[in-house]
Amino acid sequence: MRMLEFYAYHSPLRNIHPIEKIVFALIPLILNILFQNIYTSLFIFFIMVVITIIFGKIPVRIYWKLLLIPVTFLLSSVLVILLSFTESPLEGAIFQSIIGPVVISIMKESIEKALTLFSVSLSSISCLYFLILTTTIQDVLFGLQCLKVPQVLLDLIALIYRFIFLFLDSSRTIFLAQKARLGHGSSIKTIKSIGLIISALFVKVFHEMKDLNNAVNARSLNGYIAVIARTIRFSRSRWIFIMLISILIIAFNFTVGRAG
Amino acid sequence: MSTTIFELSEVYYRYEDGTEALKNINLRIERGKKIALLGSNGAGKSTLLLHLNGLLKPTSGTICIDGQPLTYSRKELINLRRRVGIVFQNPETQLFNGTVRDDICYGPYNLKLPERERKTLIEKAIILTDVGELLDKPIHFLSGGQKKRVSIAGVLAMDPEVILFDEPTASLDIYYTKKIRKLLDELHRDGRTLILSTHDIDFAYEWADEVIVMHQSEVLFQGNFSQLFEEHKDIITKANLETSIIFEIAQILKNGGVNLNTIDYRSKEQLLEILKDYLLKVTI
Amino acid sequence: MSTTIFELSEVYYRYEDGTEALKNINLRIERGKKIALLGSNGAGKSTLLLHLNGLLKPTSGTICIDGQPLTYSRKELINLRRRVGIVFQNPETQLFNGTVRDDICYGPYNLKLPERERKTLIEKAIILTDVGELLDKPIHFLSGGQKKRVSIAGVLAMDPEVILFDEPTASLDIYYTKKIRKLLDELHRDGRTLILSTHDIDFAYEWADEVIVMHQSEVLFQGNFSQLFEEHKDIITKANLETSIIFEIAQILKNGGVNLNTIDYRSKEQLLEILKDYLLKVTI
Amino acid sequence: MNISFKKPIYFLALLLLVPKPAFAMHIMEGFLPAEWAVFWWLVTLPFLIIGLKNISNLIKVHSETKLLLGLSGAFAFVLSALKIPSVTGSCSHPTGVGLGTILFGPFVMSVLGSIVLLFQSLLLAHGGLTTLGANAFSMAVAGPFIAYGVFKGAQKIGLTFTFAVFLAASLADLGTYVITSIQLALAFPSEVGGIFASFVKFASVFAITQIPLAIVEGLLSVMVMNFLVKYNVNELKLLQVLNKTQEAK
Repeated sequence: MRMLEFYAYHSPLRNIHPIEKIVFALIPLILNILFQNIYTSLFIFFIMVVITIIFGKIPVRIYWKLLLIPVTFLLSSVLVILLSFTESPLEGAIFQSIIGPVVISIMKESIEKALTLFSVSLSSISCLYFLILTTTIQDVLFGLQCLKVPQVLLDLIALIYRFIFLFLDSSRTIFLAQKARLGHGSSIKTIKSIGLIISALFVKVFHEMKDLNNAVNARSLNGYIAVIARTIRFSRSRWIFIMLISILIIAFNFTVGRAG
Repeated sequence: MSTTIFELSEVYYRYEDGTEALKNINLRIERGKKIALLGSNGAGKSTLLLHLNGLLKPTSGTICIDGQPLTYSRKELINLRRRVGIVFQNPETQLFNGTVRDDICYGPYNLKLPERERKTLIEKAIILTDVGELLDKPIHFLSGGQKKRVSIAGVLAMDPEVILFDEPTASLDIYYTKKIRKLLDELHRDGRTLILSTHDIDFAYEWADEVIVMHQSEVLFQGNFSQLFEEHKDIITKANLETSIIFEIAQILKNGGVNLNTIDYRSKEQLLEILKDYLLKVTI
Repeated sequence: MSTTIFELSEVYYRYEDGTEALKNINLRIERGKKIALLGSNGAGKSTLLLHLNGLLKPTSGTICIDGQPLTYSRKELINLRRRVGIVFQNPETQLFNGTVRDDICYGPYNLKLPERERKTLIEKAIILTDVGELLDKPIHFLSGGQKKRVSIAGVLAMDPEVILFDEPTASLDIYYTKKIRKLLDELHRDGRTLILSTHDIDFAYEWADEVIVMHQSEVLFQGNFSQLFEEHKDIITKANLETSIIFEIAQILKNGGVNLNTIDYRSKEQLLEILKDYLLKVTI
Repeated sequence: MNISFKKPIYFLALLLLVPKPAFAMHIMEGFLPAEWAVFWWLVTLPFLIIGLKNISNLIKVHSETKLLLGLSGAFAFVLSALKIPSVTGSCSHPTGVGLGTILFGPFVMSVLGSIVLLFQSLLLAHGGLTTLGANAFSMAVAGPFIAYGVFKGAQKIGLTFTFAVFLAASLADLGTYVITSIQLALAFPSEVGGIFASFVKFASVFAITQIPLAIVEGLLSVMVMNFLVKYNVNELKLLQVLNKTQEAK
């Protein structure tokens, strides 16, 4: 988690306007799930990976590791779609196997569907990774502010973001303190100890609230309102680049993609 | 303008559950002073500080600022919180806005200062606290000492004439403690009034012009350190304090007949130097 | 049994993101010593302590306890954590059970000791830390100093022979700091090995038999204070430390020709007494 | 053993081993076809809008409520990042939905839950942006309302507080996973047997980890609630005030 953030904060693309990056991630992402085309997806994947790695300066090894994380979920879900379970053999199955009363089969249509799904998903993830690895949460927040998201929502997102780390740190130290006193030997002990961590964190919510309230009021009078003091400008050339890439993807889809 | 900035008379503060956090506080605080607030944990130091910028309102009694009793109207509070900044003990909760820059800008933006003034103030705060390199970092990337400096920057950016510090050097290492001390000196040179609570008696003795001792919600003493250490040993015992070793050395030297008139009583380095010279002289 | 309890050789520890928290640590720690661990925030002190009771495992290098290299098997870890207790800096995170009693009992219950032994240990811990009156109070009703003592009681209740303290007196007032110091002396008198990280050089100098200096993930020095202060001024500068004022006074007295052979170099009170007498003598 | 027998065992083994429960709760980026992604966004939005309105009203009364909710949201996120051991030997995390709903009420929880999901996708790459609508519906809308309904219902028919908490938390967890399976089944009906067959497939894959997990989450929530009731009455009172104003709205 901190690793993703670390790359975002040190990204050479960090000072590009977040709206531009959000749009640059979202357009291919949306085209991707709209077209549902293996070739188009692979094309988008290629563009995103290249841009993230080369312009975003993400080490290939790290990117590869990140890709492997969702692949496990993806594989299991794709397998579920691939396999059909019936009581009697199916016609037109290209693979069939019987375990006890159940017939497991793979249909030709399923293979295509599964392959498409796999590539569309993986390619969508590359779009998400572009955004995550080049844009900090604080900049996403700045983007949301530009998009006129309600202030309450912005405030909540900002507060939650700020205090996630405080709570993560305390849960980590409590966990260590419990381990030091042998609180995580068996499953039951662990569950009990985790219950204690959760309770302690909840108590912390109220403890911190008192201090936070004072701190906020010492510097304002209307309660907390997120201040995002970032100044980034839009760039026309980048918008043209985004448009070109989008057109390229669409063109690819209706030529190479369809032909394939 | 008078030199008295705060005047508290018969201030009481009771929590909702009935415990008294301040009892009959009478204080007069002069402009431009460096004041140390001493006392055990739970003696009421933080509660007192929270009263000085209107975050808490006395249950009874009055607080005057520049001779005017506080009425706690909105306008007055905006003004008060701009004039009196507070640096809390725990920077974790004091820093509540995303990045260092966002946090420093929080006060000036919320107080709706005109843009040019805002910019100048923010820049000045950044330079004074030397946090220029941290500006784009999120708060949770910072070390404890860095957090402390950023939290001071956030207060300075509002250009307060009084700054209250709640244990500014607690759990800081020697390096950052020295940095904070230097910063305190600079802030005072700019003409600010500083009030600081601490458990570090040696530091308080070296730094402060005046000392306030609190114990069990009451103020036991207001005055200067030599009065406290020489004439009020009972208060030191009662409030669970100690005498500063620096003062003790100075006393011993003085009683031993060393002439200390020309030097700074409060400088550890100077005293040790004098002691060294003196001993060499007498033994030769 | 050998007198060496821990031996670390070429211990490295790297966080997942690649930053090195410990670099080539080589240490030998003797049984029954009082050891002060000095260094700036972020120097690696806490990480080192977490290695000594197996909460962190070195990325490379070995840690031997009683001459046996740790293999981090489950059984070994249980045994190790019973023998080596750790008191964390922030009692907030160390105390996670409902009441004081529940919290003190957490370790012994997890250890599955026979009931009689458990009871004896818990009672002993309660008496030593003097928390008998607090037993039925919920944790969040306690003051900071009380919390600290309870967190020590929770560790003591497992009867460890080594106790690691991460800045035990940080943000405590003078009253509780004195109480903790007294408790440390009692724990040592029972034959325990104590390792303590702190920023308070005067306290470390008065208290410790041995000092370990860390800086930027490395150990710069292990030895006694007079070696450190006399012969390794470069290390003190490099690690952003200071010389203890108590040591400085002793040095000045010695260089001034005062005979210090018969007294305790490390006692502030005694040194000031001697200084006083000496000055009176030479001036008369 | 002949070949036709070996392969299915291989596949079953894969099914057993592959699902990483940490992801089982959330549908990943790009997994839903466009029409379903939009559909779930549309279904979820009204709840979020009502939730936000509720929150705005609460804040008007007490401005510090915003801080409380911000801290609570961070609490909820960390809750969902805690690893707990599950029977299959792998680690999983609680959803915190049941506990959160009992503490903060269903509408507030739907907003907090959605923000938590946003952070999970941006900080951990769990779930995704196009699938955020669907994930928010299962975890931040359906879950809290199941928890709320079960909790109130159980108390009405006279079950003990402990049991009500247990049922609410474990059913909310279970419900979240059932809804996720339905969402996947709707988007990917089986070649044979259609939506229902597909649902059975998805549900049974995730059941292996989710059923024990739901029980663990129920137990955890009971522990925590009992702890809080015992030691933190004042804080809970403060929250109850929060809940009441919300119901009155």
